[in-house]
Amino acid sequence: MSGVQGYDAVVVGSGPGGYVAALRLAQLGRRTALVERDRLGGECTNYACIPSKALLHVAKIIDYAERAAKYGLRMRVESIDVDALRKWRDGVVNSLSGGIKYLCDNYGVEVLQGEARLRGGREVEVRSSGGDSKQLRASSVILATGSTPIQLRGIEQDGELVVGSREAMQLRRIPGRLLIIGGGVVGLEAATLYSRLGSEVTIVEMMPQLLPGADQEVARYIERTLKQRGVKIMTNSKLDKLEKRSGAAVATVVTQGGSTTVEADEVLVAVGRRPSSEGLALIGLEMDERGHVKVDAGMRTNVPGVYAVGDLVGPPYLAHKAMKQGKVAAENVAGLRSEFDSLVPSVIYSDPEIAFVGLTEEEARARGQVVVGRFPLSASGRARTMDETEGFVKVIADAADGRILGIHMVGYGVSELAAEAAMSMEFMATLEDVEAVIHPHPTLSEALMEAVEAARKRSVHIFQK
Amino acid sequence: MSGVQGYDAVVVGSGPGGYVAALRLAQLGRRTALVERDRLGGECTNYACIPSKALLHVAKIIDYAERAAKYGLRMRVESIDVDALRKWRDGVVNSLSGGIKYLCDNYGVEVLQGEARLRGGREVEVRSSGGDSKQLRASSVILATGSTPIQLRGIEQDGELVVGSREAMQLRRIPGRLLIIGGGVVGLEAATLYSRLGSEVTIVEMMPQLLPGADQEVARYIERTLKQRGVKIMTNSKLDKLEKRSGAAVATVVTQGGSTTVEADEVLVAVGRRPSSEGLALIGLEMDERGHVKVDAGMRTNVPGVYAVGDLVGPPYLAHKAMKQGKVAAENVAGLRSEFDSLVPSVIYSDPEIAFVGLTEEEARARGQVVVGRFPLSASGRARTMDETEGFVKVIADAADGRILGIHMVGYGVSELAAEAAMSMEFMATLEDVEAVIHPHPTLSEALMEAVEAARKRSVHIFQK
Amino acid sequence: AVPAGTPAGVRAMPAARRLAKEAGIDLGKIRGSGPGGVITVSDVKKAQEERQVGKGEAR
Ligand SMILES: Cc1cc2nc3c(=O)[nH]c(=O)nc-3n(C[C@H](O)[C@H](O)[C@H](O)COP(=O)(O)OP(=O)(O)OC[C@H]3O[C@@H](n4cnc5c(N)ncnc54)[C@H](O)[C@@H]3O)c2cc1C
Ligand SMILES: Cc1cc2nc3c(=O)[nH]c(=O)nc-3n(C[C@H](O)[C@H](O)[C@H](O)COP(=O)(O)OP(=O)(O)OC[C@H]3O[C@@H](n4cnc5c(N)ncnc54)[C@H](O)[C@@H]3O)c2cc1C
Repeated sequence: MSGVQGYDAVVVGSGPGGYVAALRLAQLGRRTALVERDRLGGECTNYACIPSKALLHVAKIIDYAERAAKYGLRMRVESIDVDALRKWRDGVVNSLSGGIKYLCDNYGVEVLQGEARLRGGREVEVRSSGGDSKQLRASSVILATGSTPIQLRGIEQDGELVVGSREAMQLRRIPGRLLIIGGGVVGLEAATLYSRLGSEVTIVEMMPQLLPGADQEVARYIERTLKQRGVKIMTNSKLDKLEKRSGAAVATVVTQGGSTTVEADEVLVAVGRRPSSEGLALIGLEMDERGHVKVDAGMRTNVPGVYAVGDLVGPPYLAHKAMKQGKVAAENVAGLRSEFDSLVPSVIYSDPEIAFVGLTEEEARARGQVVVGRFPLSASGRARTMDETEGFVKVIADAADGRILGIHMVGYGVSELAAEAAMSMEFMATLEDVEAVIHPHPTLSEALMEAVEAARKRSVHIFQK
Repeated sequence: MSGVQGYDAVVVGSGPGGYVAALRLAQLGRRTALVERDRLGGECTNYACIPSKALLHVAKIIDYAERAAKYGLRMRVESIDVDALRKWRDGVVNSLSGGIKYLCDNYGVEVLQGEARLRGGREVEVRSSGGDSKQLRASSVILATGSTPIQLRGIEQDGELVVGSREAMQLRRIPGRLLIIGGGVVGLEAATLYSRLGSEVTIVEMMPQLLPGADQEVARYIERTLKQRGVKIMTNSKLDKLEKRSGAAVATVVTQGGSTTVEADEVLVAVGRRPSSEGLALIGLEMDERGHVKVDAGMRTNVPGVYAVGDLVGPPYLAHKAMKQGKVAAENVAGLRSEFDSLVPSVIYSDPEIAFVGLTEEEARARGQVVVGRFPLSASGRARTMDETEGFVKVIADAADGRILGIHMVGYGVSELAAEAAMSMEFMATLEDVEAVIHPHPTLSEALMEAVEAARKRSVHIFQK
Repeated sequence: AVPAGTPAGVRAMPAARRLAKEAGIDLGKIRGSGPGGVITVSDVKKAQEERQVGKGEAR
């Protein structure tokens, strides 16, 4: 065992929350260590956000190709070389994980490989896989240990027949029939990906709608669209039993009507995640009943000098939320005043994509009088030129003063409209403010402006009485 | 000849300026006639914005396919059926032009087919192609006659060997060698399109940079990228002579070094446009030396009751500018107070795309102390997952107060970031304001936020000393 | 283009600029409640109301 090493700050976990915190600390001149037991970049870069989007991009190219005859392109997808696809995917992941290493090296963040264990407030033990351990001492500790998938009781994940999101996004193979338990973000992205790659996909969701918590109109729209594309969707349904029979899985699903069996060559369990907070109670950290570490707006826990960010501190489980919180924590550690008080937009890379920010229509109506504007992408010139006319943009505003309360979108490319939606709300914009912004033609972003005009009953590109 | 018909307003020209003005007038309860001699939707919908983007989308699919082997997709473009492509293109154009007809019918705008001639302030004669004519009288007239391409002196456009943008975007054929005179927006989009379709493309531009007037760094970047893709680019060069020799064109181009000849199977003349204002002086309209009708912020000309909008009133020649001006004119005609005072973002659908708003770096530096932040798309996770890492986002801000002065972008998908860029400037945002907006991960829009952070020397995703 | 007519150093949202111009209110005299002190349309409305109240009291 080597001697105790001192730092201004030790960051535990190198996902978007942790690596961003460490880099910001170094930018602010703090001597910083970043501890990671697995790969730099955390869940997001290595197993989640990035590989899923890389694979979905390729899946989209297959879609373009399959529709290309319509445009006079005689083109065929002769085969999919899963090994080559996985290799490209790996290249993308490795280059981004390597990029984080490059940034740490250049900014002077010390990266320590190993499992961190907190021993009292600001002492951290790091145990490498080789077995040797290091003691670190720091004025401040930022915890960014992220989350892990929730396992279904009684359902063993063998990583072969029954898998989690990591295996699904590793693309070990393309199963003939894929059963997805859980119709949330991960389930929808996996359904989009594997159905494009040729799998027969079934989604089983316990709640009455896909994406529980999302705007109902959006959820219904994506359900209908996925069904049209051949994805089977069972809402109000629950996996009751999973048996293995000659290499296949036989699932018993309890629906409202009764009970059915679904056979599958692979089962993806995507029923949510929980915070990786085991052992943290030992140092006296306060947590909520689901195990999230409690923090204030400055990302401070109840233990002085200990901060926490990212999935660990609660929903939404999103990378950009973790990054922002990482910056806030780092700035506070460095003695600046910083608070986490921004709106968090959501983005889902199903096809069509989904993006939203602010209140759902249901939430907004429950709070008071609202006006709602909708613009269908079938009326968008840009969408037509790309043959991507599914979906809509919906804007919800306060009926009294026009303040925008929520923006909900389904459609090709709406992920890139989410930042503008978030900006409008962050600026407390009214409908009139957004209408004043000239949106270039032809772009999908015009649909956001048109929905804003529609809420004022003055979109000229749809007929409104 | 029928009797005189009376309207609250007559709109001349049904491009984005005119049809939007007419629809807004009808929304405001005004009895409105819209006169068009050609197709509803004007240049933009029928011959410019829309067909070019539809064709460019298909060209992009070819690009995806050609690179797909890298991702394990064995796919081949066996052939391009130009007739089928043109037919699809026509379908897109017709559906959008038809959509404008639908909107006019439903909102109660009377569409009159024919050539309008102003006879005194508010009397308009409409002569149909059949030869019969109608007299209209209106309280107000909105002129939206658009623009026409500038012809090169001494170069005859036969529509076969030597063509303009309309023919180019009709895609009559894919020439083996295409010579483009003019490296502006139309030239760059045509170069992107035809080089993807297989033509050998040469651009001749008189000025020292492509896209004269655009930010130099952006212009240099797109020049380099197009060259890497095999497009020949001659700047500081002028077409001197064009001869036809056995079905091909032989162009003599005077460069700084001397004189060269370029052979081509088609020559596209894209050297700019001029306002369609012939005959308007007759009714006493004031114009600038280039023939643009002079207007105030309410789009009023010097002749009472006569308004003008769109390309007719001057640059930038952009559809969204025309639309906004159309709304402003209509609102003023209807007695509301409305002014055209918004920033106009530019979008160019080359590959990579270009988008910008506000001052160029050169303009901003000439006015005072600025800070500049740049973020390369090679450092964007989203760009990596799409294998589209060319380009950058550049943000220019006032050094004193952080107010954003200009945003310039080159890269895949940046057209959809332009609205956010415009919004930030329209909302008078500082760097700090934009940084406070959470940009979802992984999206290209993050690059805009990172460039903003870079201007403050605190992007964590690039190394800044 | 943006803030022609807006006093130097003053930042205001588009709807706020329009209303201030129509109502003849000097944006330089309003404190903004938006991010970083940006003046929102409700700030201008409030100033408008205060001005009316002020006038009433003066009478
Ligand atoms: C399939 C999938 C797709 C997703 N796609 C998106 C998306 O597109 N956009 C988006 O915003 N979000 C997405 N998410 C969510 C996103 O991945 C998380 O919100 C994000 O990773 C949370 O970041 P974090 O920093 O809190 O933790 P994580 O990324 O979970 O990183 C935590 C890190 O801490 C390490 N660690 C934990 N304990 C210790 C310890 N004791 N010692 C050392 N190291 C430790 C772990 O090894 C891990 O690397 C997706 C999630 C999944 C599952
Ligand atoms: C190849 C190309 C691509 C372009 N791409 C884009 C783009 O992607 N985005 C963008 O913003 N801009 C683009 N533009 C520019 C855009 O087309 C123009 O800015 C826009 O069309 C101007 O609109 P307007 O309403 O002023 O006039 P126009 O669209 O030019 O319409 C004028 C109409 O008036 C009619 N007219 C004229 N005189 C009379 C008369 N006397 N009687 C009856 N009718 C009359 C004409 O027939 C015409 O239909 C592009 C231009 C070109 C050439």
